[in-house]
Amino acid sequence: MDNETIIEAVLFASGDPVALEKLAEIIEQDKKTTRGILANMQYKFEHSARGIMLRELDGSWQFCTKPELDPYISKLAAVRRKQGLTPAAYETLSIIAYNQPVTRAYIEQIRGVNSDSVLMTLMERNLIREAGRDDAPGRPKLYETTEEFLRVFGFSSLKDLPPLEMNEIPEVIENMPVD
Amino acid sequence: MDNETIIEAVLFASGDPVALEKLAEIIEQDKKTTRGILANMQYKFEHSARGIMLRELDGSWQFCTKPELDPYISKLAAVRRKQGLTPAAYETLSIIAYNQPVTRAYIEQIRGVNSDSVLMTLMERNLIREAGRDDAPGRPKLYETTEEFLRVFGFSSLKDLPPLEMNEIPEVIENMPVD
Amino acid sequence: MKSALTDACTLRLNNFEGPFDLLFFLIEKNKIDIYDIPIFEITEQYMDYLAAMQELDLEIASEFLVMAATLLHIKSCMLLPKHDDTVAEELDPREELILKLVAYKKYKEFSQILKDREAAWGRVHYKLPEVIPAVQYDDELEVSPVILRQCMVEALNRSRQRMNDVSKKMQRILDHERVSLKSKVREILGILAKGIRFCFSKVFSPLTRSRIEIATGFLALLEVVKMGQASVEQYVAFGDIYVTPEKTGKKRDNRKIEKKRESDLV
Repeated sequence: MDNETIIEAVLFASGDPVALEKLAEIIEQDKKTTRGILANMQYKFEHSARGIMLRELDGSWQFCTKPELDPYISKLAAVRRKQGLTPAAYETLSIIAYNQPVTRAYIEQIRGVNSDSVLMTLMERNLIREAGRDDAPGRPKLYETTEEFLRVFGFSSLKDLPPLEMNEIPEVIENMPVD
Repeated sequence: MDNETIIEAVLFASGDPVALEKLAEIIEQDKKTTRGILANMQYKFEHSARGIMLRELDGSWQFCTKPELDPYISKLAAVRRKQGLTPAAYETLSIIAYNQPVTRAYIEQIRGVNSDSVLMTLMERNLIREAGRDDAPGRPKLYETTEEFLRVFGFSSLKDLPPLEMNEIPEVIENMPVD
Repeated sequence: MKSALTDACTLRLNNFEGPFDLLFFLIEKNKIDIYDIPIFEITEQYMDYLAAMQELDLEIASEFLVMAATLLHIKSCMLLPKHDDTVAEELDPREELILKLVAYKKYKEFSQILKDREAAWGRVHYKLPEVIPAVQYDDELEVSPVILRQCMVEALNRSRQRMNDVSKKMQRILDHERVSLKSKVREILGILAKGIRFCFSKVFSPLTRSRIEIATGFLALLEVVKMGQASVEQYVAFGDIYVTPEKTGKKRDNRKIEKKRESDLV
């Protein structure tokens, strides 16, 4: 049985993202070979008249429809659209994405404003989660982004974040007193 | 936008069967043309290395995985009970791993007990296999470890075996008379 | 009395995320180079905003007031004459604020990227998972390379121990044989003590004794002869061996003992 055929069936049936390890186990190949097969499939789906495409999400793989077909899918039924975030939420999410895991104090230092309620909102939306505690005095909570964050913003992994030209931001920031 | 592309995306996103009328409305074609497109798609999916196929159900259309791929899909939901090896199996496997290829007599020489059944078990689990015959009198069978052995222990090759200390290398054993 | 500025900005007042956001808005509005902020103008505009907020009875968050204080402080620093000529380069009092603003700007820009990406990726759709019945599958082995190594080492150690045990057993067999040899010597001496000449094959007969006993008996006989307790005769090769008690031997032994005592006394 062809490996691409098997992967297509498995990912279709799953609906949810399937871990690379699991796919490798199913097609009885090593992880590297499996990743190669997936990359090849991804390219083929992308560059052919297919309605669906293959996306990687933090080491797991999933099918989704191509964005340009959204108008047709919308005709199928009322597609429930999630409400966008507030500017404060995007701002906070940006800071967490690039500095994770990060404390609330650090976020507030950059934003210059209390960020308690916006952190709550991001947690409720499952875009961030707590990630243990910092070693600093008071052992403040740390925050990091979730897989949902990658999904919503279309990143395969955190490595996909566009580089912030941080060279313009001198190290003063790093030495900034926290609170 | 290609009609087949649209239909693929719509049926994928739906999951449930979609009525022919609805599909015709979405691609802005009459029912007859739409049915023709669907029949053509159905043929193509059926006769190519696709993991999914198109099924008509009482005037509605739906994607589903091909039945022959069921064993692979079952693996997705497979609950794997983790199981260890018995001490006898571990011991025998370690002697084979570090000294392969080896005869049964050699293994029994070190273990001091009959190792017939434990060798059978290891063969059944595909952790060892026969590797020809020794030149010694009686031409006894030789045993070696398999790829499955490498896989379950997470080794890339036999070079990954944790090294033995000099004083742990069985130099005495080599000079031992075999039976 | 409401100023024109108040009117223009009423709608935005509540929307500033914080003092940086407000400062950033002013910089953009005035098309100012962020690295060369005209601190007098910016401070003035910033204070106007706070005044407008006050007029509108909006609660002014403490962070806005802290920033106002910071701006006023920077302004006063810049007003002070630079009296010390020896310091080649005075630290620009605006520097810390600028750095913070630059950092803030980066994240603000990325916010927009996130917003755009969210819109784009909100247009992809996923399929609901199928119901896949759970099945018990082949057991996955849970093994450890460390245990594998440990097993090898332990097997070898046990194997070595066993070999030592084997040599001990051999020693015990030898010890046992030695005892046996002594007993055979005693047995022969017992017969000789009766002053009887006897035929070896009659006493150590293959009919009543094991091969090992006969062999040990023969070794015992040689011992006895060496001790001078008996003499042996064999008339034909492989024929019967006749054993005769030797009286002199005992005397020789006694003499030896006496000599030893004398030497002890010296």
